[in-house]
Amino acid sequence: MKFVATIDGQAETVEVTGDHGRYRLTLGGEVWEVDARLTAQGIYSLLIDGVSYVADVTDREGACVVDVGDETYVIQVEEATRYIIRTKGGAAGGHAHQVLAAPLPGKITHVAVTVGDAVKAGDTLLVIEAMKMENEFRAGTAGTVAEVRVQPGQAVNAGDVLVVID
Amino acid sequence: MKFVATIDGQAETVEVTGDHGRYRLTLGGEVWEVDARLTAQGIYSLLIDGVSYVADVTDREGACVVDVGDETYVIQVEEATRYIIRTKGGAAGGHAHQVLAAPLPGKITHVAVTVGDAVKAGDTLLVIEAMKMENEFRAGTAGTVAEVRVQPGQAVNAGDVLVVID
Amino acid sequence: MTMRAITKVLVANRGEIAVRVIRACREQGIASVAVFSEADREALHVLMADEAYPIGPPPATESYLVIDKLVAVAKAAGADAVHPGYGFLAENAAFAEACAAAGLVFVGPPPAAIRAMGDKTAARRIARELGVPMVPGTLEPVASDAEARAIAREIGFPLMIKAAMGGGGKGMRLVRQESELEAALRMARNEAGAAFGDSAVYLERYVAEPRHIEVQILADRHGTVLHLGERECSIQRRHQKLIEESPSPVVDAAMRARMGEAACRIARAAGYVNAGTVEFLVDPEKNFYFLEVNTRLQVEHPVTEMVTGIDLVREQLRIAAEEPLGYSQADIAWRGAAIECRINAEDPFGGWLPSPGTITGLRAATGPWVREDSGAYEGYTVPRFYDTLLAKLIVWGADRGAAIDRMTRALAEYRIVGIRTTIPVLAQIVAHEDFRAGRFSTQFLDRIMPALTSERGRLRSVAVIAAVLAEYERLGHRTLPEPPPATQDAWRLGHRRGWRRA
Amino acid sequence: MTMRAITKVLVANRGEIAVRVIRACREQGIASVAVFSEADREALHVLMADEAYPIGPPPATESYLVIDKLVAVAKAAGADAVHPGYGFLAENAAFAEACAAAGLVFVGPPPAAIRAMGDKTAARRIARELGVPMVPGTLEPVASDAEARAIAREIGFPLMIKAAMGGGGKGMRLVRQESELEAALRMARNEAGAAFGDSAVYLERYVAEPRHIEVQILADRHGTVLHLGERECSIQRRHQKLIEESPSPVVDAAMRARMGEAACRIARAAGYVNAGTVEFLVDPEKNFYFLEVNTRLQVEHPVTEMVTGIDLVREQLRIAAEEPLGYSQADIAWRGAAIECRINAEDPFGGWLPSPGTITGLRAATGPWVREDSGAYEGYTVPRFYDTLLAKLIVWGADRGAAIDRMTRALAEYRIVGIRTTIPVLAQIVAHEDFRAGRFSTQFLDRIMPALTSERGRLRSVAVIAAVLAEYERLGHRTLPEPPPATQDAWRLGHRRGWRRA
Repeated sequence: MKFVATIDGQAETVEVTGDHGRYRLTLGGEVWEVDARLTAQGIYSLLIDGVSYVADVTDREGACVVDVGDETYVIQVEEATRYIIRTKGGAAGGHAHQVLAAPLPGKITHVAVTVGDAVKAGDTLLVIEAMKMENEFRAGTAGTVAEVRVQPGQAVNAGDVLVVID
Repeated sequence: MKFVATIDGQAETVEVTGDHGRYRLTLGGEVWEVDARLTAQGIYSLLIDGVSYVADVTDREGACVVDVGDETYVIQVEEATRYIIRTKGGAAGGHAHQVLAAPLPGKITHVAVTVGDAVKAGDTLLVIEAMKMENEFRAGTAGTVAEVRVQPGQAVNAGDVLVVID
Repeated sequence: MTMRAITKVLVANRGEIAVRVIRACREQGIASVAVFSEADREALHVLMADEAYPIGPPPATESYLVIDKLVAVAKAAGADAVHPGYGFLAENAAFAEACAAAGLVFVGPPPAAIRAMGDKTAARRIARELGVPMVPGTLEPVASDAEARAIAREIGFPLMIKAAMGGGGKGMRLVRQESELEAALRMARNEAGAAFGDSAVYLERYVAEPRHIEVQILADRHGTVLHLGERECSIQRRHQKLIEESPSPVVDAAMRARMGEAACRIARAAGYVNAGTVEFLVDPEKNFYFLEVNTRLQVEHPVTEMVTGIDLVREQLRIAAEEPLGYSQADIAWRGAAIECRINAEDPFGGWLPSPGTITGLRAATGPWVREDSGAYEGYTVPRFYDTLLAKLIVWGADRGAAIDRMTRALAEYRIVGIRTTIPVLAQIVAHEDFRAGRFSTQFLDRIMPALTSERGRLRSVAVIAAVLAEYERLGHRTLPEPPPATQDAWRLGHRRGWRRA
Repeated sequence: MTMRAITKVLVANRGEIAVRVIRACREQGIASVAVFSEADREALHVLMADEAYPIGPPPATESYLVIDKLVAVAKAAGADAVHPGYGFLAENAAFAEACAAAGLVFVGPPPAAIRAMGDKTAARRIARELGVPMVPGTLEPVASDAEARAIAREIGFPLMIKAAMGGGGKGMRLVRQESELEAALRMARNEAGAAFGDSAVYLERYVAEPRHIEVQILADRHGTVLHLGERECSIQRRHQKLIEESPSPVVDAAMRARMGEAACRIARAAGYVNAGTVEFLVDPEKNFYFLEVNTRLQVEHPVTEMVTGIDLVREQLRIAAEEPLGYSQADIAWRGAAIECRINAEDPFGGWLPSPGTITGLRAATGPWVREDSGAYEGYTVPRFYDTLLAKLIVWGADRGAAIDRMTRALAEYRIVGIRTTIPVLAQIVAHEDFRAGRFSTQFLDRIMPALTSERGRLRSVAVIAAVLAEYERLGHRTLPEPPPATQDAWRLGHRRGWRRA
């Protein structure tokens, strides 16, 4: 059975087979052999390659909230067909823009690119100063700078779109 | 000017004279010379016999909440005439019952009186066991036991009437 | 070195001491199993343990004192050891035997040593044989009220009633005259029965203005018996300790050595193993008298830990695992001074009435050399079924004065809202000049309470004055002086405790 | 003994260090005055101080770095001394001079000593004169990019750019090749300017796989100069310390004495007074090289306090009041081991990006030998204008292994919700076998981060697996085995961190 799990805005396809506590999952190109056991309401004990994990799974407004280790993840799980219908083809259907949004509030101290520049993955796009740190942001993939929406000295809020690369 | 201050269910008459930060208050038969100063919104600096107190006075649903030292008091202050009208004569008008209500939840382990017993101030009325402590409760004034509403072994909640003395 | 592996410990207790043991386990890679009554499902020890199992209704006699249930849970959970904490079954030899019979390591002394020392009357007989000085009184529990009356007349009044199987001041009563004897016996027996599952009591002559000073001992299974110095525990209310410290302000190195030697002698005679405490009364001339042995960890063990650097719960687990201590008396060194304040759910200015209920706000003291061992948290409801201890606030200082200054600061930071606690009275005691001077006995608190209470009454009057003046002003008598310009921008916290007083 | 009374201290800082100083003041009966920018009205230091005054807009250059405002507030509030904390103006000689000119005691070294030692290039000149070994580099700040390029070619790559007036890793950059030089200079100067109000930088040869080990010194106005042993500060990210400990796992008594002697020699040569720190690089052969002097209290001062029992902030105030230290080098004793972990508002697995925002949940670690020096509380909003340090978690143990076990336990207890913090990566570092073995250099964290990050990625996959299996089951594939009867009643906390892993 195929599912699509959406986590941090990224959709991943997960295939599950097996039953009675022994499962095989395909996820991110890897195959995971999992021994799973429900030890109490919503608490799963997972054995993977001999390593034991305890995951606490609760439902919050239709999404799964998973507590494992010291981390909490919010994950949307849908049966794959339903996901494809809902998104009309899924993530693969869109055009490959790369949008740099401010991941934190701060002040732009340096902008390294202008519209029309060709950039390759790893090139510095700009620097945001926050909490006395100069934080460099780099291009994730190669492309051409389509928009630069900020300039040095400008304060930005988390989520503001800063640079768009085509 | 006369006020009635009600604190922990007890009404006390307070008389105030003076102005410009120098006041004389009569309270509980004692006279208090007070140098008062409002240092910030709702924060009073009081000097009484050379000792400095900082009291934070805020309004909560018509009552004064006063933070002073490490204690918080909830005090109802009314101009005296208004208090007398509201209570139709005030506390002095009622009949002098003495009611022992449970001040905390627990279990009655011993009842020392029965209806009709004459008691004097300090006589043990009953014992409540709570938090592994045997807590004795004694008569506040002399009188005759009019009602005993509990018996040994019984669990009681805070506020339950246990004994009434006429 | 481990002779008997301990990998999973059932903690047969609740509250702060259960949390203390769970932490020690975790630091040694040992799994912990909590137990809880129906009233304790949300207690901190349940939230912190690796596993937690219900053991019955709220009354301790139906849960924390039921040996069979505890042993069954330990076996079902796969525990290999049981730590009893203090109180409840900590000094119950039958519990230690039941653990052994079930193949569980009991983290405490052998049953024979518990019997010999835990029973206060038996311990007094041993101490007498060893020639350790002690307070006159019965060497057997008193059977009936009639027998008690006869013995009491022999000993003379005032006298003390004490629980034979007890500790922690429970089941203890001062009797000033014969007419009080019967009622005092009844209440002492009730408390002892509820607290320890055994209502036997004994009588002892009352010593005026004594200090209560106790010696911590550690003994392993390989013949090493050490003492870790003394704790001064004289600040008490209702015969229950409220503030403890180490070292005692009246004990010097020579007296420490003498008391320690006496304590170790008693422990050796009883075949004692694990952590224990030998309690003494000390009179104003600094003579010490054997009182009793507590065959368990004490509430106040942290002050010894802070000055010696030795983790007593870790040592308890190591000793139970049959490891040797690995150090000798000469290796024990004391540094600085430590004080512990007990934060109880009680109303100190309302007759020490217990104050169960929900803690709606809690901010603990932290920072340099401040330790908090707590069983409470914001939102926690203190149940009415168990003792009032919520948390212990412990500080260390380079000397006693520095420790007192630090405790003053820490108590001022500590804030609990929703229930009454001992914090206000602790702050006043620590600020008292006689406390700072080390001038006190076990009567100290009873003696100063009236003055402290009248100071509280004054605070109440100040509150009324502030409220009336606020209303006076609201009614149009706006005659209060304006704030001065220099402090106009200042923001002041009006809730400061203690030290701001001019 | 006090030569110059200090009764009220203005704390020219914010966050946890301001709270630390306020606590020290309170413990000595000294009143405290806080200052706050518009972004800090609800900061903990404001809530805890006796008085608090606003000093301007959020950027530090308009508030915490404005000397005139701070001096004016100190005078208006009637303070007689100023404690600068660390960072901001702590190593600014002009600030120390302005305080003196206004009749305020500056709690720190004299301006001349700050100039001589605080300026890293001047300090290097003094160390060279005293024959203390040091790393090759410039003895003057570099003026222009062109000059920097010329000098850099002489020194050779890789090299370090360091802030002349700085500390705490701010304004520090590793330059591997010439092409990186210009950008690195710009960022280092920007950071240095923002952090210290002075953008001067200098160059130094890069030493591979060094340890960063520093020596705490104390010097009074009466000629006594002492060292309090070393702190190991090699666990760093972005050249900023993340975990510190004392003693260092590679320093023995002989090396401690040699490093301490070198540190005291430098302090004496500079006429140093008050608390200070002499930083060294130590190469894999345990040779040490002078690096710089920090003329102030360090962030990591608590680990020295925990092993020596000396309250460094108290000593700073006493020295500033012109009291003699009253003890000698022979009186300094070290006990056990202490570790500090810095809890920063940063996303360790998201490129260490700062994480300002509101803390919606906070539960600090407490219990035996756990100290928390914090500037945060539940409900506090971490502003975006200042550095990321929220709190310091400090533990003590009888030896390094016990301290690591305790830190593991404490990090597992510590929970901050609402923002990202360094807690998860701290837990992984402390659990790392190379950390436990003491095998690390300042490169350690950079080297292990990829492995730690991939472990986090695995955790993310496990979360996806759990979520998918829950949905699989919900859709009717109810094939998961039932819980076994023995644990049916058990309640387990699924949120455990770290040590539960099989």
